[in-house]
Amino acid sequence: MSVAEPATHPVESTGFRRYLGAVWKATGRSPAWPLLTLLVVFFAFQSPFFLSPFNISVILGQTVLVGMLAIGLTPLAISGNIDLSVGAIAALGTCLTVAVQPFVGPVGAVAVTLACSTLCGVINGLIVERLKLNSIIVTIAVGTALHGATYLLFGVTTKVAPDTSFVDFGSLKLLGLSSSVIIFLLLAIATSLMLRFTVHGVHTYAIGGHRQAALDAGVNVERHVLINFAYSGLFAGLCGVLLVASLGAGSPTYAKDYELWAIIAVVLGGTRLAGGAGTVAGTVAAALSLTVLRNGMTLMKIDVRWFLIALGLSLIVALILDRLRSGEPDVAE
Amino acid sequence: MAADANIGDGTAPPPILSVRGMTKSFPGVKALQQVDFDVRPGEVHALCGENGAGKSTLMRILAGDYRADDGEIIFNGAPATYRNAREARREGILLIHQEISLVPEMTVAANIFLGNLPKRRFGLVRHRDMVQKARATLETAGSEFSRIDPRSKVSELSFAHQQMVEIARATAFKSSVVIFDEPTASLTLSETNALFATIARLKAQGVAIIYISHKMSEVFALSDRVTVLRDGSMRGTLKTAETNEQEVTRLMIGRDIAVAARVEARERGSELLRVEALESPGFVKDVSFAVHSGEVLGLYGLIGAGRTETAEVVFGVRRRTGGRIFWQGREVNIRSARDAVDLGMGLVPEDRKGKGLILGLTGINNLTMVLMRRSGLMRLPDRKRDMNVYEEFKTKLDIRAASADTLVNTLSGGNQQKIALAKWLAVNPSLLILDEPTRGIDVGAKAEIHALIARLAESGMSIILISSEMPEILALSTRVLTFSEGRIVGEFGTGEATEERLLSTVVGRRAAA
Amino acid sequence: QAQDWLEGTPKKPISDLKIGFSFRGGAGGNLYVAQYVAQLHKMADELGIELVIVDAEDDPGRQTQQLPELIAQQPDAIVVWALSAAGIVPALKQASDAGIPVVTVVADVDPSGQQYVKAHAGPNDTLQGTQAAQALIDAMGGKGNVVQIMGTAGFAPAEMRAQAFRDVAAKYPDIKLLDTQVGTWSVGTGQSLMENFITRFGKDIDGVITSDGYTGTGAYLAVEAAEKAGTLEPGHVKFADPNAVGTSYDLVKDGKYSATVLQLPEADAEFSFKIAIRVAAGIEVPRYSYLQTPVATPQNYADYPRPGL
Amino acid sequence: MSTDQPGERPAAAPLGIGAVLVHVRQLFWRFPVVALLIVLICSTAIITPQILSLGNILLVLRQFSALGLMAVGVTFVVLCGRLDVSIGSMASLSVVVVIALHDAFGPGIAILGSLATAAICGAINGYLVAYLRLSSLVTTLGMFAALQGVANVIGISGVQLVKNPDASWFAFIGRGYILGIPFPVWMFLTVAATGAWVIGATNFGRSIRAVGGSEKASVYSSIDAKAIIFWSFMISALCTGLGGLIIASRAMQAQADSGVGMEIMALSAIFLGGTSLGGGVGGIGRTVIGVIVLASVNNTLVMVGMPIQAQWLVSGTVIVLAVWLDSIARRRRLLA
Ligand SMILES: Nc1ncnc2c1ncn2[C@@H]1O[C@H](COP(=O)(O)OP(=O)(O)OP(=O)(O)O)[C@@H](O)[C@H]1O
Ligand SMILES: Nc1ncnc2c1ncn2[C@@H]1O[C@H](COP(=O)(O)OP(=O)(O)OP(=O)(O)O)[C@@H](O)[C@H]1O
Ligand SMILES: [Mg+2]
Ligand SMILES: [Mg+2]
Repeated sequence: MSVAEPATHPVESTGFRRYLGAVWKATGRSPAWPLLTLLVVFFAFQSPFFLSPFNISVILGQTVLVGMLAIGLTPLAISGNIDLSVGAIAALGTCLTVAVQPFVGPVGAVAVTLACSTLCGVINGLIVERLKLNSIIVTIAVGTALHGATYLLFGVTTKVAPDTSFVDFGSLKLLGLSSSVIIFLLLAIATSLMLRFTVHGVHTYAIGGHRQAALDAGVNVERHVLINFAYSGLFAGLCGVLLVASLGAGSPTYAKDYELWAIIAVVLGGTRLAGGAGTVAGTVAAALSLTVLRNGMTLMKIDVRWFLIALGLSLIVALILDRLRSGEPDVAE
Repeated sequence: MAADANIGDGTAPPPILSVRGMTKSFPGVKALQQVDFDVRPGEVHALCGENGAGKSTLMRILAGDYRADDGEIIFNGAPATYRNAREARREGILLIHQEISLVPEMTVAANIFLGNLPKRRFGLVRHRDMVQKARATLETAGSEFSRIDPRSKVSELSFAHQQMVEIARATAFKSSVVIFDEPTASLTLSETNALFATIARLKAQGVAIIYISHKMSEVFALSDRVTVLRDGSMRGTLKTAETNEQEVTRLMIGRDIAVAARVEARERGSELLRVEALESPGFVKDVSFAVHSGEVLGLYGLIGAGRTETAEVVFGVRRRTGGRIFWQGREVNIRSARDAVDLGMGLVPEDRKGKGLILGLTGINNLTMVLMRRSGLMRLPDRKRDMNVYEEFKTKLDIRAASADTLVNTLSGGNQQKIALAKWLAVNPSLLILDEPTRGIDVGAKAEIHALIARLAESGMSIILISSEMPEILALSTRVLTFSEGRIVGEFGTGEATEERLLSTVVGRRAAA
Repeated sequence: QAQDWLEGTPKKPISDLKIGFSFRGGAGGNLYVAQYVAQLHKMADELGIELVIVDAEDDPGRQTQQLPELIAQQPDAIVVWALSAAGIVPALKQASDAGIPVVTVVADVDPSGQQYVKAHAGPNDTLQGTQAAQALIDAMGGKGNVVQIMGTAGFAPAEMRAQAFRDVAAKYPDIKLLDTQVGTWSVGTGQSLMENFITRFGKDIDGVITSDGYTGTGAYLAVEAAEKAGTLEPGHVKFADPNAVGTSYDLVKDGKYSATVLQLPEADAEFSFKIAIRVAAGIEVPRYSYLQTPVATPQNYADYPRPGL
Repeated sequence: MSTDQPGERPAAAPLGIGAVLVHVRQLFWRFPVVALLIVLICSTAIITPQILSLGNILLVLRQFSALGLMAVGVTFVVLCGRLDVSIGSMASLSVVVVIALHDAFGPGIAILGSLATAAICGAINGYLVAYLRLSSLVTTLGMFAALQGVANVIGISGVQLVKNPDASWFAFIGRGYILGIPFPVWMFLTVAATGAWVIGATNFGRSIRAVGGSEKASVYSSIDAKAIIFWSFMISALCTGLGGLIIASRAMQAQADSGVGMEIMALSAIFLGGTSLGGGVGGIGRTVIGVIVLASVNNTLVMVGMPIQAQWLVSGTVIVLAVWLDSIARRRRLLA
């Protein structure tokens, strides 16, 4: 009933609740963890094959692409912005990687791609911050424009990578995990550390939490937001490169709707739309639960038509669990 | 208190920061016109003026928040080069804002050092150092401050404690000019003294201090010089030692203020509200009291006493875990502010920014917000009636706003408070709960509001007055309850209540606890 | 019962076969895909074949990463309905490295991947495009202005069918392609794009070629409305599409629509799956087998079933 | 407009021209987005004059009336400081439902059924967001997935088309005309007008802005914030239902992906109009402008026969430009 429950009182908590609270903190305050746990337990009982090392590596492998975008988006979202153009940037990335490889070689191609995608991020950031515009509409529009530009630059037909160096790299395996999975995990950890332990990270939380306060405190808001936009652009580029590593080709049609899945992962991961709260761990857990759900249903031979419904319901159930545990929020969003 | 007033007289070092012909206007308002102002190292320069006089604006210009339309800032003898708050800060000019400006979801420590976090190579933050430094800062700031845990989230702190964190920032940085914009608005005696000690320390270090307050006692206790603004233009700068409250007040509002209103004792009317054994998780424990029609029940207490919470529970906006509420003898179950309003209660909350006003809306919209409930949701709002209501209170409370349709967040702090008050007076409830009603209101307006409260009481309205200002409580209450740690620790009828007695109950209690 | 269509002796009983199927997905929205997959299930059940399906949900990236799931289960053959002709190649390589024969269906793969593919079976988009183009141009008497509405941008079938029309039209000097716009395989967009064409070219339009029956139906609805409104003269504009759906078939039946090429999901699925089974059973099959796609015209429509699309 | 056809301007005294220019500039800064639109249209009209024909204008309005309806509905939610991204799937669902019911139960029941479906979805959204206080973005994302799933299931298994469209009056909704103006356009404009009135003139509208501005403060002011939020989601859903009816009745058959992407377009229209998340500025009028701009940009580019990829490039750029101009204009107005 009372919305006005201010966080002034650490609510009297019984032993068990406090225990739950501790577990909670450990999981980075994200609804994704309970969901992930539930799904894993459920499917583990449903299919013996589910927890096999192979299947786990498959799940990880399928998490990487969208997961990469989601990680890149997390700092940006925490600082109170959103980038819906990452899918388009990734698609552009695949085309670039393939197109420039003949001239600058594989490594050069990656460098060029990452540079360009970062630039796209910076452009988004400049438009949003300098012109003080709503990031949702701006990045939707920029995404549309980029998508068109990619088609015009590289044509509709899929470009095959001239040699297989990317694919070879993609299929490289270290301790049972494919190279892209390892890169993904490393970058996730790096991002999480960045958010927790660097000045940029702390300022990112501050900006999302109370922009004016950050300004008053003399934080260079514009710069930090710009960095976060660049960061999400960079990761979109990485996603593009990894796509090429698994597809051996580039096309404007790749990474379609990835931004949507990435956003789902970010918010399900516990990052607040308004900014100021969120963790990479949560994002990763959320991205994982999306793949686990899909993979598990495939293993159970459930008609894929039910996947969307299951996904939607589990999203909402996760939120409700979250609410039951953490009680009514002081601010809704 | 503040034994070290009037230091730094006599030998006057050159001003470290000064402005000439400062002019600034906002849509519809000339906030500043041709203002000259300066402050010297090691001096406390007080700035006085009515609500909307332009004090905060001037300070925000000094701190780089706003750009002046005209006029120059001279810092360290040269025209100032900083272009925004960040650069000003780097130059050593620090503004402690009137409205709390902290990041709720971050720790006290992080908030204190936000803007220049202690870091090592690769831009890594020294979290442990930060917490230690923060604790040190708070401890040097005084015992009251040191009760705040640097690792706790700001959102978990009381309004008052948040204000104190804001203040603690002043000592955390190496600054040459520190500006306090109404720092004591939500502080009670003890914290105020802690603040004064802090200011004295800064002053001793040769820091130049600009101090904005509506409390004359503070101005005269602290400052070496006083500058008075009125409607955005200078009314003069005086040596504090050579002037007195009357003179300053006259400069501020152009007349002497009405003699402080008093609510005279009279036999109470019938019982209106009675609460029994009220409980709310955290800070309201077994609270029972009754309010009779036409009486002003004062609630006095130290920070975290739980008065605000008690009020919120009664008003139905905070969870009630125990106790019963009776309205005109009948037991009622108040589940939301709507229930309370329908019974005829009103609450002017302590936290005007968060709970009292909708900053993004216009003054008239805010003022008629509760009136709206009287007519149905699908009813067309009656602009003409609203306008009349607005005009009525604009004159009654002397609200200074460019127009009825100016956004509230562009109003000066005091004028915001007046709107928050008017919004409830407009529905003329039979019980009005006022939580720190004169916070941030200038002396003139304060006198008017006191008079108004008195009038309302005369007219038979019951009032619960929560205030941390002893004089206010003593002058206006027909009965006083003292709170401590969420409990009622004392009751005083008219005449019985004196400063010493009230304090002894609350302080004695705290010492015991 | 004897399966004479095997044209050979299986290396092991059909009912012991295990076949993996990786398809483009979209079974959610897309009826063709849905009915295709349903048919596979039906046949698999009848023949007692174990069918393992992974669904790429319109995402080439996912499809490549799903193939290992199939490979790991060691089927006798893997059937691939590729989303990206080139993007699927590395995955196909993995399959053939694992010694599992691959049969591509519906969409052929990039030349760079041919060496990993045992057989391709399915409709021939270029052929169907040509059939439709020919039918339309004949109906127009070999001359006139045509507007073209393609399927979703960047999808191979859409591109191939559109190209096929241009190639045929090139042979007819009096056929002029006024403009091409890109739709989304849907009645709605077909309708709106056609409305735009009508406002733009008005009576100049003599024929409409689309990438499929949905878009075609939409285009027809727009024209019909314009005819009612008097903007166009009734019955003048001719229609044909390379991929029939129920409604375009009905239009043919009512003589309002010149031709629609019958690419029926059930037939397609059955045809291709039989090839796949033969491959799985170790029976030699031709490298390419194309599904017969008859052209339904107002004269002969009755010979063919109405598409369930 | 005189900027666009300088030829038409009568040769006047320099002072006169100066005055005109000043006037034009003022006009431009009052409605910069509209001005931008006019420039765009007029310049393309040189290539394709038909763009300015009444027929085409009505055509554009009709093609985008479904989107317009939905955008108007979502505006309520956005003004409450929430988001609703489930409307695309919701539209797909109501299309599928109305067609599936049509032949069996007749148009009336079908329409009611479809609107009821939408209402239920809206109630679920509203309940979850307002009363369980879940994040609106995640909640409606969940509904977005779930509803599309349901639409697919029904769409695949259910009836996909109306046997003889011309026999049913349901066709009128999408194809009919009143006074030479398409019925969908009437629906759009009526709903938009009503919406504008509710937002602008009623206490409900004021409460929405209040809740958007500060939920806590509005609760302290005895506004039933939860109910307000709940009902704005209901409104958004019902408008979406109406939009679905139009889409269905245009084609008289059901494709389960009919609504895909419309949530993004609706949000684009809203933000393009200049409405900001959380009340403050904005309203239905701005949304209508946003929709019209989106619509005409799209139409114009198609009409000049631009390939779709180029259309994307251009429309994306134009939108950024429009949003930028609008924000500048608003700042200027604040200072004026
Ligand atoms: N951002 C703004 N936009 C428009 N008007 C403003 C803005 N900030 C201040 N004003 C106006 O300028 C005048 C001075 O405001 P200011 O906050 O400086 O008053 P003040 O002296 O601080 O009053 P108080 O003692 O109540 O804080 C007021 O009329 C206020 O309405
Ligand atoms: N030392 C403290 N540690 C943590 N929280 C505190 C402390 N002191 C106060 N609070 C919180 O702040 C809440 C309200 O602070 P505030 O100063 O408004 O108290 P209050 O009861 O409103 O006092 P007042 O009596 O001044 O209204 C308290 O009820 C409590 O929840
Ligand atoms: Mg002020
Ligand atoms: Mg209080």
